[in-house]
Amino acid sequence: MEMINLTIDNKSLVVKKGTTLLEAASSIGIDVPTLCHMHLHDMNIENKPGGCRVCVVEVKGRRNLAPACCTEVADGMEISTHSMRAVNARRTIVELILSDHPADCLICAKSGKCDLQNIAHHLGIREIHYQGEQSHYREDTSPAIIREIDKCILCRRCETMCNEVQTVGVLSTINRGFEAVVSPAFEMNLDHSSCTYCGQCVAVCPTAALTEVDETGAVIRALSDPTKTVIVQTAPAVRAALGEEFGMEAGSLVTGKMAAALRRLGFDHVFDTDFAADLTIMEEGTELLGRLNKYLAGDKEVKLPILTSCCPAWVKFFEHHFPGMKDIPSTARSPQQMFGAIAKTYLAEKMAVKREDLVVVSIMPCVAKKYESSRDEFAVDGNPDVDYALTTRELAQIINLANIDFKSLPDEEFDNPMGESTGASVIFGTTGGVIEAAVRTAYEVQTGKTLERLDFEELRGMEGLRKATIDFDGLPINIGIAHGLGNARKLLEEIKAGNSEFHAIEIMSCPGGCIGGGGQPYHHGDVEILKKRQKAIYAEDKNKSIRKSHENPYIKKLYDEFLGEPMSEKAHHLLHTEYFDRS
Amino acid sequence: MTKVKSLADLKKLKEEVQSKIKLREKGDHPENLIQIKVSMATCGIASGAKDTMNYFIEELEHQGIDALVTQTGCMGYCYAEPTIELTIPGNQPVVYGDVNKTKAQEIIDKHIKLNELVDGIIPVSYKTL
Amino acid sequence: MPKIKLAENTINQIKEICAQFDNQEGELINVLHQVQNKLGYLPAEVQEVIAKELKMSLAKVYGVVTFYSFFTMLPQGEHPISICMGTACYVRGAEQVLTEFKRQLNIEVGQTSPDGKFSLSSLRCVGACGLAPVVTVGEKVYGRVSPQQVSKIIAEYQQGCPSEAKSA
Amino acid sequence: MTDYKMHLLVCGGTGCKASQSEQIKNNFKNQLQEVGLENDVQVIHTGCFGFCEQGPIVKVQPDNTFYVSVTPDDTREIINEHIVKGRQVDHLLYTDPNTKVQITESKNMDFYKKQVRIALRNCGFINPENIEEYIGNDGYSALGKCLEELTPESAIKMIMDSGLRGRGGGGFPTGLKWDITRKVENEQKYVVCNADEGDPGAFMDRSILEGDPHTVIEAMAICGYCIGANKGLVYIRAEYPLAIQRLKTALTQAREYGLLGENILGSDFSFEIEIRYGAGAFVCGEETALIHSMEGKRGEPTFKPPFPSQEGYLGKPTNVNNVETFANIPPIITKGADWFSSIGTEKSKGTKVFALAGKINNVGLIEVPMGITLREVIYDIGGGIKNGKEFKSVQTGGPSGGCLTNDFLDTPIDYDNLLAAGSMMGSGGMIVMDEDDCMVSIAKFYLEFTLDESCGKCTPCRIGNKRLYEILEKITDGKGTPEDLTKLRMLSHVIKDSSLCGLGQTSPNPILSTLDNFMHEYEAHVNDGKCPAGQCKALLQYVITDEKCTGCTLCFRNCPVGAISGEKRNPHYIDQSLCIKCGACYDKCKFDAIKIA
Repeated sequence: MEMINLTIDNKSLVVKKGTTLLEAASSIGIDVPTLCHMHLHDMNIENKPGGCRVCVVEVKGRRNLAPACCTEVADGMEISTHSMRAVNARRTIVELILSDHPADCLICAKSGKCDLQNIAHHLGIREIHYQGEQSHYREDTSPAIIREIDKCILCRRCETMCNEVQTVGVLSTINRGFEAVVSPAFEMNLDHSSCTYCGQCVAVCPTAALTEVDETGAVIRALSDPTKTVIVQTAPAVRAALGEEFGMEAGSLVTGKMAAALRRLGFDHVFDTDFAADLTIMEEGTELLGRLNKYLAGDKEVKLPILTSCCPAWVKFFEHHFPGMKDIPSTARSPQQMFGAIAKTYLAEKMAVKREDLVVVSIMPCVAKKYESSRDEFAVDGNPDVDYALTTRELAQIINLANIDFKSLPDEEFDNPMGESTGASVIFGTTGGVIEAAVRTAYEVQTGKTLERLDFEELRGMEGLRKATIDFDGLPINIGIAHGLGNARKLLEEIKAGNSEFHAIEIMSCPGGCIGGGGQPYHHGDVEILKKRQKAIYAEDKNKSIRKSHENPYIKKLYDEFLGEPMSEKAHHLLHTEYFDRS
Repeated sequence: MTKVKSLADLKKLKEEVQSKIKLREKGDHPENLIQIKVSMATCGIASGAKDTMNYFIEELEHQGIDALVTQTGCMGYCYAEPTIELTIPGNQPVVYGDVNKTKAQEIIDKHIKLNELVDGIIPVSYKTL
Repeated sequence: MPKIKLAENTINQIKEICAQFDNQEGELINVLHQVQNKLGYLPAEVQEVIAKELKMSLAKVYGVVTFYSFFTMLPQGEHPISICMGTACYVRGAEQVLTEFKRQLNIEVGQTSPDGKFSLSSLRCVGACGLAPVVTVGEKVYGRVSPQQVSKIIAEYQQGCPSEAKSA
Repeated sequence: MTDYKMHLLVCGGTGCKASQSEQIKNNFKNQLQEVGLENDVQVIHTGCFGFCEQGPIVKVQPDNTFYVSVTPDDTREIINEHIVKGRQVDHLLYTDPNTKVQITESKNMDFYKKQVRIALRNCGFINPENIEEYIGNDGYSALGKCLEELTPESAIKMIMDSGLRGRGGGGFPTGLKWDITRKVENEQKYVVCNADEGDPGAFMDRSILEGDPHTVIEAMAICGYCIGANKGLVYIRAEYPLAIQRLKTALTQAREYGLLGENILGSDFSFEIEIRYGAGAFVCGEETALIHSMEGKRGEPTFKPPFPSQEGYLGKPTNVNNVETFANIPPIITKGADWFSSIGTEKSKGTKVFALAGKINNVGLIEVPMGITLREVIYDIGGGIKNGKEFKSVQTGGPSGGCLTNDFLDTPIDYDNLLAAGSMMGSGGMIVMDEDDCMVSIAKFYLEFTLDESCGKCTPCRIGNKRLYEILEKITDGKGTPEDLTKLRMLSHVIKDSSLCGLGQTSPNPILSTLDNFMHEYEAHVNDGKCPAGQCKALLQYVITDEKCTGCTLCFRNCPVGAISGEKRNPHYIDQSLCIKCGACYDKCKFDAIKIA
């Protein structure tokens, strides 16, 4: 490997050829501010248009300033990241961005978390010398995402996520010059487009041009309505990230504090989506084995591989792009919707609360869950199974609002019956987790034997596409895993072409799975945060006494008292769904 | 059209087609060429100036002599049409009268090739156009 | 997504053009040129067909259409009027000529008159700088145009239309 | 083959075509037939003669007579008088505006005297739609020489030694560019010809493609041979229908003659050329943007490196040159590097084509040796300023260039001198301005262009230029402050220093050069509320001269805002606070009593 000598801010260093000035500077502790650049290492996700020009530095002997994010090191380079010339340009550039940006920071959804605000603060900008016309566009509100593109700074991160990573292709830069902005075709609303609401655009937007629909107000209203019984469910990935919103280290597990906070917020019962995840395994696992055994018995009609269906963005994705294959994914509803359906029937009955008086709130790492809960098929007579789906960030917001000192809360337990869960359900929060949970149950059901080893390392990791073969006591089961819709697309194309080798495939829309969901605390491009969350999820699994879904006692009880068998008629009615051609 | 298959082919083709534009090249740089101006006003044409001109063009071409044959207006020697004005580079122009094909042949053979004057010169006090 | 409401044979024409370019995404600009040539403009529905045929994102098609000034999503007037705003024309008074056209037709650049007769655009250098300022109506070029001549030019096209001035 | 005795060359460039040169050509053909001379006289549509001011041009050969401003009505006279009777048609000859002498031959005209035509050598000389005329004038012999006598390395060395630099703007050494691309190893490489001329006032590339398309084809093939590419692409503006058509014809002919395609001239070199269309985006003159556009994408530039020579079209090594650069290649190969480098200055060799326009007598396309002075170009070739006005400035380099003053008139023109003077060569637009041009408005004009053409990708260009434009607008509206002048300069420097591509990096040049050279005009706007050139409407004042005013009330009756008052038969008065500067009074006054102050 060729090595390069250079100096940055008078410090000498030696780095590998091909290193960018940004990386080189960072390696000696010099953080050049960036705005458009985003690099999720190890995930093959990079946005490097070199467009914002915030990271310009002075290279001795060059006519122009050089963008640190794009410029590669060269031997003998002398770099100054804070010469008068570089700082002046950087400040002017940020002033220019601010001159075309609404100055409503105090009441902005991104206040305090905005990359632009941070940079302006970092550079000490106190005056905008160049004022002029600001661009104005129509605001667009969809079931999950709000586009306020007056705040778009054309960093193109969302465009990269929507196109290169997710291959959804709803967003593109349109127009040119001062009018250029990122938008769907014909500036149509997102809900007219094929947007999956995966929320990855929201996750990476440096400003408030893209944010989730805020439902905190509605939840607070419900909580203060004495006629309502308000219950809450929390998705697995939330507990591994919520702490970050309160300044805790990434990867801090805050399951107990979260339960405590929810109780203090006034929820009547604090339940866990993990319970519904165990239920999902029962249904989806049974469906998998059913299809598999039919296939092994020589049934040519049966469709394999079976695909997971927990992820609402993924569901909408294949409804738009692969409508011909809508009979391949499992018909099992997502855990959120299973929870809602059981809560508003079994639980409501148990608690003797009328359906319309029961409010189900879910806390999700996801913005697509907002859309999912609004789908017509998940409502009875207009009353939705899940009333409100808040993101992790929104939960933190109302915890703050309620003057709760999150960090000093004691650990508390979930309520029963829908708060009990297994290690298998916890790992739903990361890529590979759903299929690992399914394997733990399916193996034992299929073979009748007890698994000796519960940690399927071969299914874990961060690579976008993974595969493994699990030995079901002599029967090799081929498993595929994709996270990120672009990777999912590849597997779907294979299936479409008829050369898929898999029996079962897990798909999650967000890079990393739900831990990297669009509703999670902003990672600001730091992939280490995602890795720490993933580690926390597996730690939680390890700590659980029960680690297989079918061993969850409350799940057994649910089937005994209410559902009968997995895939029973009642289960089918409440826990399964159908898909629609949206092309 | 047959394809040009080598540089030699191309050179051959060039020779063949050069005449298409030679006229223009000559026109652009007449200083170094033998110039023959044929008086082609009405009286000239009536006396066969056109044939004379054609004869010069064809014969010079045939003999491979690079010359510029142009027409000009009446030179004022209507009694002696067809008249031509011949300029050999470096020499004063000479005007001949009554130039028919035979005369033309003689002018080419003697004056142009050997630089010997031929009978039939019209003495003029020449002034540049 | 809005359903496509183009005439069947228009759709087929577009598909044919796409097929000529092997439905290659990289040929998008060529396809757009040909389709606009045929239809005169590129309305949303047309872009939808193209996106489908080339198997690419509709937003990307729209992104390309809105990037290049040659492409238009609005139908052109029967007589498209373009005023050259190249530098040579500008310094010889093209702006005043443009203003006069705007005033007389009562439309802005990029618009078409309500009767569909005229549309107005400005363009950069047709290369007839010797004739500056230059105005083109359809394929006819008018050189050394003064604001005073504007009404005469418009009048030429208002009663019937001179045969040579018919736009392509 | 018919041996024609005479050739009638009719200019078929866009300018002359706009003035009915097609009709002139057809008239000649028909009328020659009527007099039975169709086999003696050949009518040829050529490319641009360059002297657009005097178009349409008709040249008679071998008589070398140059007729100007010919109309379709003149054709019969030319045939009857010149062709049949051998008499020049005097009133169609060019008259020197200074000496008032009629001139027959183009080489005796000031416009042509100082020109050296290399890139334009065939424009106005051959029929661009006939490959044999090109071959007859030495065409494809450079390609032949390369294939049979030169290795790619030695051919590149010739280009390097010639000192040829890119004619599209930046002036990068062409031979070096080829050599870099040659050295990148790849099975597939591309040669791209940038014919997306976007500079609003330059049209040399179009003229070359219209007048001599084969030279571009030949040069691209030579480039392909040198760098190891077998595929060429011409990226051409869709707004150039005539150039496209001529190029297509030329490509077909070159294929028919085996000068494109497999095993050219019996060698193992094969080369094909395809046409790609631009769609109206100036930024696509930048090579990375151009490549994205050819790939069917938005024409946004990307950061270099990687350079196109490393990763270009479809990710393959790609050599991009513009039309004029290519047009210089064949003569260099045939006549040698020494011949070429003997023309021009130390660091800028050869010639440059300029589109001379604006307030000048002889508008047109000229090719001059590097090192000629602006004075020679403007006063000798250009014939001086129109209508006897005062020269104020000359703008070179289009929207990337700057405005130069009197002080620079004797500076020899080359890449480095223009750069040092605060302008640049650019693609070769040269616009002359006189005393009536407001330099602030000129700067604003260019900024408006840049604003329109910015792709929007990078902040400084997208927002910075918008702010610059707004400040200029403020100044021309009479609302500028001295502080604005400082802001203009500071922001301009940041935009130059930090923009992503050449468009942004040069966009403030018109402002900076006018600030440097015409500060007094800015100051007059800002400090005195005056536009010295009288162009900025908001700063005009219509004033009635009492002595001349007869009190006819015509102005009073025509003022749309009631700003004029006065008694009948007594001098009237304009209330400046009400006046909207529409000029209605000025137009109506029959006594020349209203003055613009």
